[in-house]
This record gives sequence, structure tokens and C-alpha cells, in this order.
Amino acid sequence: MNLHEYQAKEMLATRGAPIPRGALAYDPLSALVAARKLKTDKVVLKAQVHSGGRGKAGGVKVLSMSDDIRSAAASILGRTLVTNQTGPEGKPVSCLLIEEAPIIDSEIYLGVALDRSSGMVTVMASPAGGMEIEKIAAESPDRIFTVKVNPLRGLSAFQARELAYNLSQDPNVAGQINKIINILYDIFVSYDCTLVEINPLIISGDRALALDAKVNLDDHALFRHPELEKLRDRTQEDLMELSARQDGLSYIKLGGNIGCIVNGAGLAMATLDLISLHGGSPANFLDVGGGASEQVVSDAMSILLDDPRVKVVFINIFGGILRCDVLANGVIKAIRHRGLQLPVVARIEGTNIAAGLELFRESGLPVEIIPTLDEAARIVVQKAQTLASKAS
Amino acid sequence: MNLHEYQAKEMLATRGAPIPRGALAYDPLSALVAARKLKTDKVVLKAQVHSGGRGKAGGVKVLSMSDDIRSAAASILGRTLVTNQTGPEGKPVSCLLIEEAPIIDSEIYLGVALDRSSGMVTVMASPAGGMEIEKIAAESPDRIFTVKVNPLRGLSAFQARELAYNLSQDPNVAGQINKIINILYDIFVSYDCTLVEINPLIISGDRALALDAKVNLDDHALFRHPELEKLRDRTQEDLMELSARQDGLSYIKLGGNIGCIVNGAGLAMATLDLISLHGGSPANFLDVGGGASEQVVSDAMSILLDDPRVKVVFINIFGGILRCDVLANGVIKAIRHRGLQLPVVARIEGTNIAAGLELFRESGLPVEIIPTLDEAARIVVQKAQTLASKAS
Amino acid sequence: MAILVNKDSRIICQGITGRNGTFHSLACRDYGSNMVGGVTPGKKGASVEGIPVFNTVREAVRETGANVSLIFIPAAHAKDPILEAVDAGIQVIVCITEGIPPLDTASALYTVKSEGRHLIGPNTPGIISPTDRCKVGIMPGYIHKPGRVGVISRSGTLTYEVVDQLTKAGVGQSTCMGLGGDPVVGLSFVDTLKMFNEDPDTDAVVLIGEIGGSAEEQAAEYIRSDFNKPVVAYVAGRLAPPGKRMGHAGAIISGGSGAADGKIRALSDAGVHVVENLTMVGSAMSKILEAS
Amino acid sequence: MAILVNKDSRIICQGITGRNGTFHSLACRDYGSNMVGGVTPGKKGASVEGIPVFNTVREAVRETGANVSLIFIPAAHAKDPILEAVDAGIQVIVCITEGIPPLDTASALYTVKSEGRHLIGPNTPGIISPTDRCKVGIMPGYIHKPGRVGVISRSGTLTYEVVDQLTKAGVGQSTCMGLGGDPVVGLSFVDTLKMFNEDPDTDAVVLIGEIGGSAEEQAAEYIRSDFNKPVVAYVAGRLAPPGKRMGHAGAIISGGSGAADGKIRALSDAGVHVVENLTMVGSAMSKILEAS
Repeated sequence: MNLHEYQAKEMLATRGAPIPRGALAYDPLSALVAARKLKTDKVVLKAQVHSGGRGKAGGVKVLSMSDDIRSAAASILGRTLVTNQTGPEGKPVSCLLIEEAPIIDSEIYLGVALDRSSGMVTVMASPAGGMEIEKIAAESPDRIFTVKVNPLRGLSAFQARELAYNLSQDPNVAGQINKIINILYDIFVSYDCTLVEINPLIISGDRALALDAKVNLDDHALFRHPELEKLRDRTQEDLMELSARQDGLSYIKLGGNIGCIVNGAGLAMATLDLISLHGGSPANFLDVGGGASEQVVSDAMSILLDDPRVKVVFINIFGGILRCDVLANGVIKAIRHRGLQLPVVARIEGTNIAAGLELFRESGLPVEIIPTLDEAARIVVQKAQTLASKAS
Repeated sequence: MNLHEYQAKEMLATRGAPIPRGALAYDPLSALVAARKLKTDKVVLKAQVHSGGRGKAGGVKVLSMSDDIRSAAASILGRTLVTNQTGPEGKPVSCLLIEEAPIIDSEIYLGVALDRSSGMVTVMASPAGGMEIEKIAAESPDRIFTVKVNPLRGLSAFQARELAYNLSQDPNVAGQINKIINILYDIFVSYDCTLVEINPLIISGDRALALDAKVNLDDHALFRHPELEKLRDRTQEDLMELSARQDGLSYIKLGGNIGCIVNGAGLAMATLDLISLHGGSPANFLDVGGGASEQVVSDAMSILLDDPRVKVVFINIFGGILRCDVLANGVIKAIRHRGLQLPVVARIEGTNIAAGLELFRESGLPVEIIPTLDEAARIVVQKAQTLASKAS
Repeated sequence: MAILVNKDSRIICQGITGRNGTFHSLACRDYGSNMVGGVTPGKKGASVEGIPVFNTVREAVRETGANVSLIFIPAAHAKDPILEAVDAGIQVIVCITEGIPPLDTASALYTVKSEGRHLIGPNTPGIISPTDRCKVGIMPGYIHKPGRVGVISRSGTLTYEVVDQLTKAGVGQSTCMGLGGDPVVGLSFVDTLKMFNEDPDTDAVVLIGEIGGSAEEQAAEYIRSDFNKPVVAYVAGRLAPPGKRMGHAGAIISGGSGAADGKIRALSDAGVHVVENLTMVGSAMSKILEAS
Repeated sequence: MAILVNKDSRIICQGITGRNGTFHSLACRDYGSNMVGGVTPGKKGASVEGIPVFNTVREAVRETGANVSLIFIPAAHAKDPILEAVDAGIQVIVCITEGIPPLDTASALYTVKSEGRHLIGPNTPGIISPTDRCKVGIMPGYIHKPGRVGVISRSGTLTYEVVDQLTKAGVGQSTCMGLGGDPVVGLSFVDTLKMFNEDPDTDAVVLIGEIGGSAEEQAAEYIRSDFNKPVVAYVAGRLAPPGKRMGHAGAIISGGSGAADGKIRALSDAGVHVVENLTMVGSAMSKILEAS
């Protein structure tokens, strides 16, 4: 789960990290009022969407007080922002953050993430802030300073201090950075984050200020932080993915027309690859999980049957814990309930395969069972292509 | 700093550990009222003093409601309790804890302490509760279960659980003990304790109950817990020791008549040993510390000069950081200020020795400087014996 | 022989009295594994169809000499049992649990590593050594066949798929294991490749990677410099869009890193035979073995 | 040579710009120690009479090749600098600070030990190797004399007292050190006895114990089984009443354990020459050396 910039900044401010003065606005008039209240010459309007790259997409505007702030706000609010990270469907903008625009003397990058290979939380800092850390890493890796944090010991005072003195030799500025690093780390571990980032942290005169901030939470640890659920902005998430997750399914929307049901994440990814290899295009990733029940399989099937983009359904199951008979019952249940308008191709294998096949046979439903995976994928792609060309 | 039983129990109860119902009383009538309010057949009156061994010393009385509770309370309150741990001067009783007296099915020992050799906090548990842990250790060491806690990891859930199942095979009882062990450990580390102990933890029916509890705090970490200062009971501490500590001195009252000033704890202990070896008896342990200032030395000297038991003062200094001239100035200052009624023998050695000796010589004060330690100790003991025999 | 688990493995199950714990402990025993005990606090003295239950791992180890543990504990509480297993002296810990908060895994893993033990998973189907009839996990045992090819994978069902292909192609397996689908897991490709390198009973390895992280790139690096047996690899997730967790918490392309293309390139460059079509993994290995 | 510190020691002082840090850094240098730098965050570029100051230990180590650190940091903040020294690669850490909360020391010590470093103290006068003119501590240097007797002690001034006696008796010292007067300290009697046992330039050892804990009993155990040089010992605190901290936080007889008698008995039983009268330690050692 991701937070909005303003939510991330509130978290920072609550713990004592300095952020620019600002306010939220949900309509152009309040944007103007908020801007005036800041009593400053220059303000910045920032679209609150769950995506980076907002500036290039027109979601961030720097204005002087003599500009028409109301129109500028109106031109962002309510539109759908398409950035290089949102995909073609973009993200709706329902909220603006209006902030003072402080003078920027220099820009610093600060970030905390979990390093997968070492299994250690890693704090990253760079004096080359303002651009993405991946870009800094590619262009000037020697300008990134990192410390790995022993998970039992936590971040030691000296580690934050070392990073701070790598960014500034001015004890006053280094002291402020030091404090902010500790705050970032605290947020990261106390809320089980996947990423906490200030980019840029600007130095404005003798003051450090978090100009932009990002806090992404780990879904697997949200149960420990029920209070964070109220920060969720459902308008920024795909509703189908969200409701699938609540059913215990892993569903991700893709651009094609072949609906897929698979058990296991790896096999599900491989199924997409295989469809693509044969020239087809999957409509989704859908992993029913290792130990899915009949009901979960039925729910998964219904999601596909409800998706108007789907031309053909591909079921690919290698039964391990998930038994093939359970799968068959789930699929049959969903089809009976919804009625079947689409061709279904299934490849099933593994535990209780015989019972599963028998159930399909008995049901009399037009589910085409293909014994080998490669062949099944080829047939699915063929069917999808035939149906798509008919439709056009 | 030590806490009273009732304070320790309040700490436990605040965190969810079960303690007997009870109330405090500072006079016999309220003791009676408190006992009646418990609405139980049997009550126990417990003197609140900083010492173990209260029972044998008459500080604990179990009574039935038909007994004369008021007289029993009066017989404890206001007296000075001399136990095997208090020394001959005893501890004044100004407060009674009146508690219900539950039925005892079995008694368990639970304690947390810092193991010095491993540097690890150690949780100790024994089904042989009710007697001192040292006695259990001597008599049935196989009945003590311990876990050492990795200081970085803290007490793991399974460690507390293991101990609990060593004490009881009943999952309900083990579950309660498990919880209480976690509470003890939390108190120990969150308040920097030297000892946290429940002895006995009784099993009464299906319920575990902390019948007696002890919490001792580490003086060196009290600065982190200023809120605990209000739990200090000055009536239970030696006022001279307390005020010496506030002056930065380490002072402990002993039974003899030779007042000692030494720098360094080890040398101070060794000085007492030497006096004793020569047949004398020190009135105190007094370590002015490694880096004492003139004022601290003067304060130390004043403490001895004020002590009516002291017949002769012995100054033993090996100047390291503490320079001999600083020492001399401090001693001279105190003597000039108070006037000198007592013989003073000094052995000084180390940094700036010449300047120190010169200062004493110039002062014209009757401070007898003896160059060798053994000789100095011998002379001090002689003087003390002569003066003591004159006085008697 | 095999790596990590074999006929000498004495296995306990932590969480044996739970539904999954019971089911899979018995399935492992049915396969041939030496299930010597189980742990559920408060259930000491119980028996799961003859497998004795203990209150603590220490007790189980003392009474049974166990050296391998299979963990089925809900994600919210799964860190502690891993530490308990380490402290009690268990050498190989297989943690099936899915959805453990990564900071919990990271913290437990630190202790596992500093004590020199092996953690497989979490979010793994487990490990199986068919020749030794030793299965410590939830994979369907019957698809395996004793043999001399090692299989390591970040995915469960994808492993079954590949093992099934191998078996049907007549290629048996020495040891097959899932490393786990989480961002932070215990044993890595490199760790296990090193073991296969030393194992006289493994002739070749199938490596099944997926998007996310850089475990495949590190494996490529190691294979290039030190691995002296043939490797066939497949990497899942070429179609995955950035920023989305593809079922596995660890399968996510973030900030431009972790994509399939880079992994495939690294493995190819290291001399690994990378198969594009999943269904060709078995035949590819079969051909390589015939050629050698 | 000597143990732990010698003429090759490159020493920094953490907290060098404080009053004590400055005074003793210069005193160490005056004695002959190779003081290569100091650390005070925010004071980089400053110089303490020619000793360069750095912001961090890592920087100091990088610039000066330091391998020994002398710590003067107030008790409330002393844990972090110990960890900083360890992480920066310092091998021998001498922590003078008194009154560190024992749980802080215990926590730092755990890291020191697991990284294989040496912590002397806290609450120690430090360590000095007279032959090498290397002093890392606050002891008066001039009382020492180069020679072949090691001195280890839990007390500061008591060590000076004994060293003074040795020197006056013509007995020089290889290395003298205070282990520290706190309940939890780094190096123990046993640790340092092992080093003296291996040190070809130490012929005998003076061990100065005191009440509290069981370090002397453990030393006795080690001496009995493995130590092959003569030991003269003195144990302070026979008159100490139970339950009172005798100046040192660690000098306390608690629950009947830690009393002087038991320690003296243990040492005597292990063949140690235990001296009852502190003032006889020098002459006792002198006699033993003459006899051998």
C-alpha cells in the first residue's frame, strides 16, 4: 500500500522532520485560499497521486501569487494523470497539495529500503538529490553513501551521523540531516515499510526541508498497523485487484484478451510468458494460491467471466496442495452460476488428476481439456486470435 | 535504589501480572479497615522495609479476621526491623501492606538479573520457590532453570515459554507463568534493574499470583528514569551515604572508629583490609573518586570530622588523576573550616607529591605524614586504640 | 546422497497439530521421511498418528535427536519458531509459511546465519531428495524420481511443473528445493549451487528464476566463475509490469531493477542454457545429459 | 613486546576535544604513545596540539590507520562510540568512562565479542606497556618501569599502588591493565591471563581482585588447569558488608556470592601466592622472581 506525498510528509512532521508549509485543496477556490494563506511570493501545486514522474506529466505547477492560481488548480484537479509509472490508464487527481516554494541551495537524496540479498535494512544518502536513486546509481555511484543496519542492533547513532557528515561538513546542517535520517529509519521499521524516501531534501539557507516524500508500506505487515488502513486511498488502486486480494487471490490486470487462472505465482508468470511466446496476449495475472478452496477457485473464475475484455479463459493448474478435484468443482460452480459465454481451455495436472478430469467430464460443460501445457497454450492463443478477428 | 514490595507489585500489576488484593496502611486503625475491606478470612500484614528476611524478624504476620488486627499492626508499625540483611541498625517500619492470604498449592521462584561473566540478562525460574535462590542453588541446583538473553535480540517468546513449561505441564498455568516472565523481563530492561524477582509466585487453584516481589534499580541508569525518583523512600536509606553520593563521593558506614579517606574504590577497600589486618576497625569506606576536586576532598574530610564515632582520620591517596596538591588543599580547607579535634595521619603518593607535601608543611596543621602505607596503617590503628582506651 | 536433507535427516514439524502441519507431516512420513516428532506448546504427550508431540523444540531435540525442522506457523508469529529452532540446535529449517513480514524474516535470518544454520524459505514448498526418500515440504512426492539432477527454484508450482517434465523425460533428481517467493529468504541460488557443486551425486542443475531482486544475476556470477556442472535455466515473468507484486511478495520489478531480461542475459552470458519456453526445460536437460 | 598494546599501536581518542580527552591524549603522547588522531563529531579539521580531529571513527581509521581507541564519552552516551569503534575496525577499545548503565555495556560488549575485538573497561584506568612506551589510559606513566611482570586488576589506584611497589622493588612490568570496576566489563582475568601465558616477554603476573562477581574464581580455575607462570594475587574487600556497592559498581557482595574469602581460597587452591597485606605484593613478587 502506498501513501500520498502529503500523508508521508505528515508522518515526517509528526516525528519532527521539517516540511514546507502547505495545505490540501480539493477544489480550485480552496487552492487559491490556501495559496494566499501561505503569505509567500511563490507557491507550488502538487497533484496527490500514487506515482512518481508527476512533474513531467503536468501534475506539479510552480506559480507566483500574481498568476491565476485558481485556473492552474482547475487544470490539474479532476483530470487523470498519466505518468511514466502509472501505465496508460493513469491515476485520478482529486486532491492538491499547495505549498510554499522555498529557495533551493542544494538537493539531497535520503532513502531507506530493505536490501534483499543481505536481508538488511539499508539507508541510502546522496548529495545528488532531485533525481531518481536508480539514475544516481547509474550515473555517479560514488555519490551514493549507504549503511546496512544490523537487524538486531537497529540503526546506531554513529551510522546516521556518518551519513550526515558525508552529505555536509557544516555541523549544523549535518545535525539536521542526522536527525532526519533517524526519523526515516524509525518510520521504516515501525510501520514495516518497503520504501521511505525524501527526494529531494533541500538545503535552504541553514535549513534542511523535505520537499518531496514517499512512504510505501508492506502489505504483509499491514495487519500490525491497522491504524494505517485509514490512509488508504482507494481511488488510486485498481478496484478489481483490491477485491481479488480480499478474496485471497493475486490478481493483476494486463492489456490482453486471454483470461488466465493459475495456481502458484511462478507458474502464473510462466503461463503469461508462454501465451506471449505463442503470439497471444493475456488479460491478467491470476494466482489462486497454493491451497485455494473450491470457493476461491470459483471466485477467481467469476472475475474472468465478468471481464468484458476476456475472449477466452485459460486454466493452468499443477495440483500440489490444491487438488484437481477441488479445482474442477470450483470452476464448474462458477460456470453454472454465471452461465458460460466464453470458450474455456484447461490444462490440469498433479494431485487427484483423475478425479478432476472425471468431474469435468460428468459436468457436461464445454471445457476443453488439453493434456500438455505447450499445446494448451497454443490452442488458447489460436482461439483468442480467431475470436478477436471475428469481433473486429 | 531499592523499591518496596508494594511498589514492585504495583509495577507488576500495571503490566498485567496478578497480585493479591491488598492495601497500604500507615496506622493500626487503617490497617484494620483495610483488612476488613478485603472481605476475606485470613489476611497478612507485611512491614514495608528494604530488606528480605522480614518474616523471621517479625515483620510479617498472618492473621484471621477474628484476631486483633489493630494490635498486631501496632506491634509492627513504628518499630525498627532488624533482619539478617539490615545490619544491626535495622530499618524503620512506617508502612504496612495488608493483603488477602490466598491458599498456596505450590511456590515458584522467578527472577531476572544481569549475569556478570556472560554479560547477559538471565532469567531464572525454579519450582522450589519460597526460599532464597542462593539456597535453591546450593541445595538443588538441578531445580533451577535459566535462560540467557541475547542483548540484541531480547527475550524471545520461546525462551519464556520454555521456562514456563519447565515449571508446569498444565498449559493454563504455564501460559500464566509465561506471561509473567515476559513482564519481569520487560520491567528489568525498561527500568535498568539489577534484580527483579517474584518469590514466591504461588499457584493457588488454577491461578498464579505474585505473593512477594522485589525490584532493585541500577543507580547508574536512574538518569534515564527520572519518574522513578518519586518511588525513593529516604527513610530506608542511610542519609549520610545518600548525601555523600550527591557530593560525588562513595561513602559507606562501617562499625569502627577510624575515619578513612581514599581515592579509588579498590585502594579504599584495601585500606580497610589493612587497618583490620593491624587490629583496627574502620568507621567507614570513603572513596573520593579518581578525579576529585578540592571541594570534593574538602566535603569528604568534613563528613569524617562530623562523625562522632571517628577517633582518628586516615588519609590514603595514590595520586593519579587526583593530584596530591589538590588533595592537600582540600584537606587543609576542611580542617581550617571545621577546626581540628582529631589526629590525622596521611600517606600520600603519586602525581605532584612534592607540592602536596609542601602545602601540608606550610599549613602548619598537625597532619602527620607517613611515607609508607603499611607503617601509616599501623600508626593509625595504634592511635585509635590509645584514644579508645582513654575514652572508656 | 543429496544436499541438505537425506536419509539421516531426523525431522520435526513445528505446528504439527495444526491442519496443514498434521496433513503434511503425515504426507512426508508416507513419502519415507523420518518424522521423529512435532512441537505444539501445551500439547506435550499428544501423538499425531504415532508422531510424538512436545511443548518446545529443545525438548523435541533432546528426546528425538532431530536436526531438521518443518515450520507451519501463521505468518504473524513465524519469527519466533525460527529462532527457537536455531537455539535448540536444528541445522536445517524449512519454513513453509507465506506472508511473513519481511522485517521479521530479516531479523530471524540474521540469527540463522550468524549461528551457521540453513533456512529454506519462507514461502517455500520445501525440499525433497528423492533417492533418499526424504521430503521436507508440501510438494507432491509422486512426481519425483531418484536421479542426478538438482532443481532450485523461487517458485512452488513452477518447480512441480519442471520436475514433472524431468521425470517424464526419464531424468531423475538428486535434490529439488524451492528457495521461497519472499523478498528476503534464507538460502540463495548461490548458496545451493555451491552445495550442488560439491555433491558427487549431482551431475547438473535446473535453475528456475523469476523477476525481482538480483538472485539470478548473483547466481550467474557464481556459475561463471566457479560452477563446473551444466545448468539449464528458466526465468519467469517477462510480461510482468513494473511496480506490481506478481503473486510472490518477492516477484516485483522495482525502480527498473529485477526485470527478466537482465537475468536471462546474465545467465546466458555465464554459459547457462536458458530456455525460453517453460515446457522445454525437461527436454533441454535431457539433451544436455545425453550429450555429455 | 607486550600484550594488546605496543609500539605498533596507532591510537585515536574518541572525545578528544573534551577536557579529559585532551588532557589524557596529550599525556599519553608525552609518555610515548603513538596518538594518531581524535574524533569529535563536527570538529573535523581541528587539531589538539597537532593531533588531527575527525568527525567519525571510520574517517579517522581511513586517514590514520588507527587500530586502538581510547574513549572519553559521558556515560549516558558511551555505548554508541564503542559500536562505532568496532564497526570502523578498531581492534582494542579502552573505555575510561565510569557509570555506564550496565545494560548498555552488556549490549555493546555483545557486538565487541561477536566481531572478535577487545574491550578494556569500562571504568578502567586503561592499559600500559612500559617497555614499548605505550600508554592508553589515565594512569601516571612515571611510576612504571619496563620489565617482565604483567599486572591485571579490577581497580585503578590499587594498580598504581602495586606497580609503584614493583618498580620500587626493581621489578619492571611488561603490560599493566585495569579490567574495569563495573559489573560487566570487556576483557576478563581469564582472557588476559591467556594472553600473558602466550607472551614470551612476561615471566609472572600480579592479579589484583576485589569482591563481587566470580572473575577471580574463574581465573583460579584457569590458572589451575592451564597457566604456567607464577601468579601473585591480592583480593580487596574482606571487610565489605553484603549488599553495599564498594565504590565500584561491580564491587558488591550479593546474595552471599562474591565475597573475598571464597576468591582467596580459590586462588590459593590453584597455586597462586595470595598476599594478605597489600603492601607486601611487590616484595612477594620480587622474592618469587629471585627464587626462579
